Amino acid sequence: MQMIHKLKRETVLYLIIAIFIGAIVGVGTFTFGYAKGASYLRSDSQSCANCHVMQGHFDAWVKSSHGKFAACNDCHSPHDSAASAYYCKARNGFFHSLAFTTGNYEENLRITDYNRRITEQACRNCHADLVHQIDIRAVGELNQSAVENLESNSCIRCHSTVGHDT
Amino acid sequence: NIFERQQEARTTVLKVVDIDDNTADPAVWGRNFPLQYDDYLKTVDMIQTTYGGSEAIPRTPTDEDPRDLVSRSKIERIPQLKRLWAGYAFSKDYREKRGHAYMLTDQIYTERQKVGQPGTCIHCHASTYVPMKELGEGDIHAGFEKLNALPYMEAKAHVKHPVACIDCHEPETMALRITRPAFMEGIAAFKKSQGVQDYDVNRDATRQEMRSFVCGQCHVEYYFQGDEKRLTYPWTEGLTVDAAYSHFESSGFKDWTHAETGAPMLKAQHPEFELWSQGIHSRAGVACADCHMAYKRVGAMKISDHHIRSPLLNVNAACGTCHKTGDQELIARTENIQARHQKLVKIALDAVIDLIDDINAAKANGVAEDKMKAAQQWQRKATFYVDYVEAENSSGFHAGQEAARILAESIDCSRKGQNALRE
Amino acid sequence: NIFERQQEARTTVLKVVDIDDNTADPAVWGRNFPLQYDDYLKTVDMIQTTYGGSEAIPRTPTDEDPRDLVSRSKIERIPQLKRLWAGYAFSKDYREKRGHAYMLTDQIYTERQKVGQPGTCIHCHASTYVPMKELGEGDIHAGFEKLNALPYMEAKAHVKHPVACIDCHEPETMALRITRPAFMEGIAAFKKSQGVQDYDVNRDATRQEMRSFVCGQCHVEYYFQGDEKRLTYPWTEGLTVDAAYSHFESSGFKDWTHAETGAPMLKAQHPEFELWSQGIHSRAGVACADCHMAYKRVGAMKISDHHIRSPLLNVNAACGTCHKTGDQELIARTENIQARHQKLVKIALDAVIDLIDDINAAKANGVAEDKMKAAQQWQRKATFYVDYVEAENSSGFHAGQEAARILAESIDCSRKGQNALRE
Ligand code: HEC
Ligand code: HEC
Ligand code: HEC
Ligand code: HEC
Ligand code: HEC
Ligand code: HEC
Ligand code: HEC
Ligand code: HEC
Ligand code: HEC
Ligand code: HEC
Ligand code: HEC
Ligand code: HEC
Ligand code: HEC
Ligand code: HEC
Ligand SMILES: [Ca+2]
Ligand SMILES: [Ca+2]
Repeated sequence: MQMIHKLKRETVLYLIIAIFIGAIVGVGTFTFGYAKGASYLRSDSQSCANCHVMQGHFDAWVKSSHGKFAACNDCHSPHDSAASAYYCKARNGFFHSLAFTTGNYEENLRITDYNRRITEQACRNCHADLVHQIDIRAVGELNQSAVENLESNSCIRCHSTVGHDT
Repeated sequence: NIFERQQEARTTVLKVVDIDDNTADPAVWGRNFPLQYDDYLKTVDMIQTTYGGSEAIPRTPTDEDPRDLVSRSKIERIPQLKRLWAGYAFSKDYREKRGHAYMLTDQIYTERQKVGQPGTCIHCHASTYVPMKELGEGDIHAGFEKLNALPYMEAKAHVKHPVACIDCHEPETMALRITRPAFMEGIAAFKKSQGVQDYDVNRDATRQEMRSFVCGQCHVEYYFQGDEKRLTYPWTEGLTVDAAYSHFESSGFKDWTHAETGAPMLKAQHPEFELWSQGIHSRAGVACADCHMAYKRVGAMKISDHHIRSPLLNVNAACGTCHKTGDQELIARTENIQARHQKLVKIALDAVIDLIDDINAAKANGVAEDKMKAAQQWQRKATFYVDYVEAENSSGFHAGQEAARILAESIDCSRKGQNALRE
Repeated sequence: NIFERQQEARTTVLKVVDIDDNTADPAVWGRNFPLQYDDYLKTVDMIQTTYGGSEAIPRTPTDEDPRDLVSRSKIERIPQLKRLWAGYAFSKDYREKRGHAYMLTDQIYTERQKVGQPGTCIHCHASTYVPMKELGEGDIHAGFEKLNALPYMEAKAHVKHPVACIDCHEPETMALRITRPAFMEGIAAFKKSQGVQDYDVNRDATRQEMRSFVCGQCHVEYYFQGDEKRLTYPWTEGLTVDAAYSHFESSGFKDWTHAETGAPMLKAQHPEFELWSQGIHSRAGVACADCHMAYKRVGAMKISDHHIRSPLLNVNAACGTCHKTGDQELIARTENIQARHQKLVKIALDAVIDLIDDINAAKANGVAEDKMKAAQQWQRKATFYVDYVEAENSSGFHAGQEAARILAESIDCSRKGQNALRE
């Protein structure tokens, strides 16, 4: 984590290259991302498990309540615009590949704040109708931006295991 | 865009009636929010858990007290309490708390009223937002002062409902808000002790904090300060029992004088908010509403369960999303903490009683003034500490280790008090 | 390279050497299991955590004691302990524990050896499985008796290594097994108290239980029973402190006589296994090995980290599997529990010291025999209770509420003892 932050500051150049490479990989998964069907889910998510580091999450996801409904990227990539989806894929693709290659990551992975925010929004992307009543705010938060408001009611706080109980 | 969607979805709440900042009656709000209202009404239910909840005890209504159901008497069940509070109204009548529906009636008919209580009491036992606004001509703080100054029986004529929607919600957006002046002041004093100046709870609190703060308006230790009996939460030095005790020491405040020993006493009342704040759940960001108002699904909607009650009557929803062990095991874990706690409470209560006995004996046999003073001071502290966790309603669950620590210190004080008489 | 990594994961254990039930040397096992062996060797590391771990203190080696590094002295850091244990070897030398690599040396060179210790001591400070087998001609129980009967300095000639692979593993299958007679007997006695007859730990324990039992062979309160100084775990009535105390009371056992007060005393030693058994993690099925030997990734392989140490030096792996909060927050939560605990330990220790002072004064001034007896009995109990959690090495973490409860009872006993002298 700390290493990633350092990198973020120091190697903007790498990031730009990565966005380019990542985008190519990303377009593929994202374009198919709106197709339906369990077979798609499986193969799409399988591509994450190309890294054995992700195998545990993949196995847990298959068994999870969402294994039949949502692929990795339904929860782990933004839904608001194609641009941010590409950026996300490039960013994650770069950092995950880097970490994987160097082997420099912690035993138990932790979702980063950047990705947590994406996942938080992903829940609402599918469940907005169900949760609209509970998505109210405290008085003091009424004037803050929409994104901050959403985060103040964190779904993951209670439902951290819906995608995979690892 | 997610925000748009949210707005869109929000409009599906059918506005049947207009609600504004003067609509006190929850039934009116209930027409727009029937699901929440239905649950809200269920707080009349009385169900006992092993250590909490409440049991309905039938009684024959009298002219003086028309209630046909009351909760169990705690002073009968825990006889040490009568002597703990000798000379104070609590030794006459102190019962298990029960659902919000009863808050007004139970306050009106408790025998503690016989000593003549101030209007201040009403702050936590009724929907006071509109009454305060009216009395204060738009200013709830001014209204609060006026309500406090009335004798209870006059003050009560100004209120109608138990805590209602308007006491926790801003009617326009349904956002949570704080309506209680004593909490606004208390939490600002606490934040100041933490280095935060000019804290305005309705401006500065996060939504997740609000999900506990709305309860912290009432479920806290309090006292009546000064001659005007101003309702105050003793948080100037922090939220721990030590901070509260130290707050009282610095002003030399006392609630009453002990009838047997003559010690200047303090009464601790229901510090759920404070004890919770010292526990692991609070540290992990788990709010009162998370457990006591767990989400429930009703049809196509997910709502907060407004049937506020013991989470042990609703374990699956209240604990289950975070703890994947079965319901029975969760109850067992909780009761394990509570059983250990209650055993220790008994030891601490017995220790205070031993001290009271010894002071009485020393009085009878004669003892030096300074020894007596010292013993009384220990009695004051020991009682406040054990009362703090006894009056707290989770039987230690909200912060198990901290509660045991407080009891350990109470025991130390009681026994030191006994020694002080003999040194 | 992904392909290579995957291959590595599939590779089965390469059998380089044959290991049998007489192979004591861990270096030989290490040729088949180099990863585990490498980590095993790391228990020489000395790193301090806020409340645990150990700090390397340089010393000048002497002929008598060749160690050039020792851990901190606990009796210097916590001066109350010297008086707690007056007249007992522990008051001469008692240090922070450190890694397994040191267990044999630290036992040989502790000044507690000066009083002449029995061979029994070795049960927990060396690889004794093969030596016991040899001495007992194939029967470890017979060998255990023989080892016990020797004076320590003779017994130690029979052992070579600190706890080694063969003490925890069956060489054929690498399955965990129990090799310590005292634990076999102790756990059977405990199970009997729970209504389970003829419990044979190596036959009846589940794998998850074994992941704690192998540690429970040594990390337990013990005593030397009878004239033959038989190593015994006081579990006939249960695993709580109360059960242990009651066990000692029923036989009137004492470890030593207090040098200042003359009280018949009990020494509590490292009851990690017992305190853990009363905590929430044990209840949730979390074993010692889950935290102290967390799985680690080596290439594509997951192995148990045989660098047994404080989990706070390895939080991500040790706690992160179950707790998704960040590492810093997990350390903070733990230290929060430990800080509260240590504050209470101090109060309890001070209370015992007050009692010792009072008994001394009463002795000097003269006091009735029965009062003195009563006070000494309270001293015995108060000391055992506070020692129980002080000697326990997690600073309360293994069971926070229970540890605070034990301290509360210790305080109660100390203060009652003071009162007993004066009544
Ligand atoms: C190249 C191998 C590889 C692939 C392919 C891969 N991951 Fe990862 N992933 C990693 C590694 C290594 C880490 C640990 C990074 C760290 O902690 O520094 C990681 C961490 C993560 C994290 C937690 C850290 C964060 O950035 O929030 C998430 C979430 C994640 N991966 C999701 C995915 C998803 C979804 C996919 C498929 C679209 C995927 N990964 C594909 C190797 C990979
Ligand atoms: C791609 C769409 C999609 C996304 C993204 C998604 N869900 Fe779901 N979720 C579903 C569907 C479909 C179901 C099953 C049908 C139902 O109950 O509505 C479901 C079921 C659930 C359930 C009930 C089953 C259970 O596991 O208890 C929960 C809770 C839930 N989702 C929470 C979440 C949260 C929290 C997130 C974000 C971390 C999320 N969902 C993201 C589609 C999604
Ligand atoms: C239904 C939503 C959902 C789906 C589908 C999903 N995840 Fe996640 N994922 C989450 C949430 C929520 C978290 C954050 C958990 C936390 O912090 O407690 C997370 C966290 C992670 C992490 C960070 C480590 C951790 O366990 O917290 C990784 C890695 C990850 N996901 C990979 C994957 C992979 C790979 C897939 C597909 C096989 C996948 N996820 C599918 C919701 C999902
Ligand atoms: C993690 C869950 C949790 C949180 C958070 C929590 N409580 Fe509780 N609370 C409990 C449990 C469990 C009990 C014990 C109920 C019983 O014994 O039946 C309890 C008991 C109570 C009781 C007595 C209820 C009864 O029926 O006996 C009150 C009042 C209470 N809590 C108020 C609060 C307040 C106010 C807050 C926040 C400041 C809070 N609680 C936070 C779980 C929680
Ligand atoms: C206006 C003051 C007030 C507020 C605000 C308030 N309470 Fe209460 N609460 C009370 C009183 C008074 C009682 C006792 C009523 C009685 O015994 O007649 C009570 C009783 C309870 C009980 C016991 C119910 C039972 O069945 O035994 C619980 C649980 C509880 N409150 C939780 C909460 C929670 C959680 C919140 C916030 C969401 C909250 N309260 C907000 C004043 C309040
Ligand atoms: C700071 C808020 C607050 C104030 C002020 C307050 N109460 Fe309460 N009261 C509560 C809460 C919360 C409960 C429920 C928890 C409990 O019973 O411990 C309660 C419970 C009660 C009960 C039911 C249980 C019992 O004690 O028998 C009575 C009666 C009562 N209060 C009377 C009074 C009277 C009389 C006063 C004024 C002297 C008063 N209250 C002032 C918050 C308050
Ligand atoms: C404080 C805890 C908490 C938070 C925060 C939370 N939930 Fe839930 N959620 C629950 C509980 C409890 C249930 C089960 C309700 C029931 O059983 O009736 C639930 C149920 C659900 C369900 C399944 C409903 C069903 O039965 O099919 C979905 C979907 C869901 N939540 C999504 C979300 C989303 C999206 C968010 C964020 C906006 C969220 N939750 C935030 C506690 C929470
Ligand atoms: C003691 C405080 C309290 C009272 C009284 C109260 N509420 Fe709530 N209410 C809450 C809390 C806490 C939430 C959760 C808000 C959040 O998460 O920000 C809530 C949420 C809501 C919501 C949002 C949707 C949901 O269910 O989460 C509605 C609508 C609502 N309440 C209606 C009502 C109505 C109608 C009444 C009166 C009949 C009422 N409330 C009385 C505390 C209260
Ligand atoms: C929103 C999440 C959440 C909810 C709801 C919740 N808990 Fe917890 N609980 C936690 C967390 C976080 C911890 C701290 C340990 C950890 O990090 O897992 C914890 C710890 C505990 C512990 C161990 C700590 C102790 O005090 O010994 C118990 C027991 C427990 N919870 C019981 C309950 C019960 C019973 C309920 C329902 C009344 C409940 N919890 C509701 C999140 C939650
Ligand atoms: C849930 C995790 C967990 C479990 C299970 C657990 N421990 Fe610990 N243990 C800890 C923590 C945390 C500490 C405190 C370490 C510190 O203060 O640095 C600790 C401290 C210790 C210490 C002192 C270590 C040191 O370096 O100071 C010993 C010895 C110990 N535990 C043995 C055991 C034994 C034996 C068991 C099983 C009977 C056990 N533990 C179970 C987490 C655990
Ligand atoms: C044969 C006896 C024996 C067994 C079996 C044993 N220990 Fe130990 N352990 C010791 C002794 C003795 C020490 C202290 C060594 C010293 O201070 O020289 C110790 C020290 C420790 C320490 C302190 C390390 C430090 O760096 O401060 C930890 C942690 C520990 N043991 C955990 C465990 C765990 C976990 C297990 C089981 C997997 C276990 N032990 C099995 C005897 C044993
Ligand atoms: C039942 C197992 C057991 C027996 C028997 C045992 N020990 Fe230990 N010993 C341990 C464990 C576990 C530790 C590490 C934990 C600690 O130091 O608290 C330890 C630590 C030590 C240490 C290092 C810390 C200190 O106390 O200074 C010394 C020295 C020591 N033992 C000496 C002895 C001697 C001498 C005997 C015999 C009189 C003995 N031990 C008998 C298990 C045992
Ligand atoms: C103090 C006890 C102890 C000692 C000494 C010990 N181990 Fe282990 N070992 C364990 C435990 C506990 C496990 C986990 C077993 C399980 O989960 O069933 C384990 C597991 C293993 C495994 C299985 C794979 C794995 O890593 O989980 C191997 C191989 C192993 N140990 C080799 C060794 C070797 C070689 C030595 C000596 C250098 C050794 N062990 C010393 C306690 C010990
Ligand atoms: C194998 C799972 C597991 C591991 C490993 C684990 N825990 Fe826990 N922990 C739990 C469970 C289960 C609870 C009980 C609450 C619950 O059900 O979530 C808990 C509760 C806690 C609590 C609250 C209880 C208390 O004592 O206040 C803390 C703090 C905690 N853990 C810290 C740690 C730390 C620090 C470590 C690592 C040294 C650790 N845990 C390792 C599963 C685990
Ligand atoms: Ca008070
Ligand atoms: Ca002992």
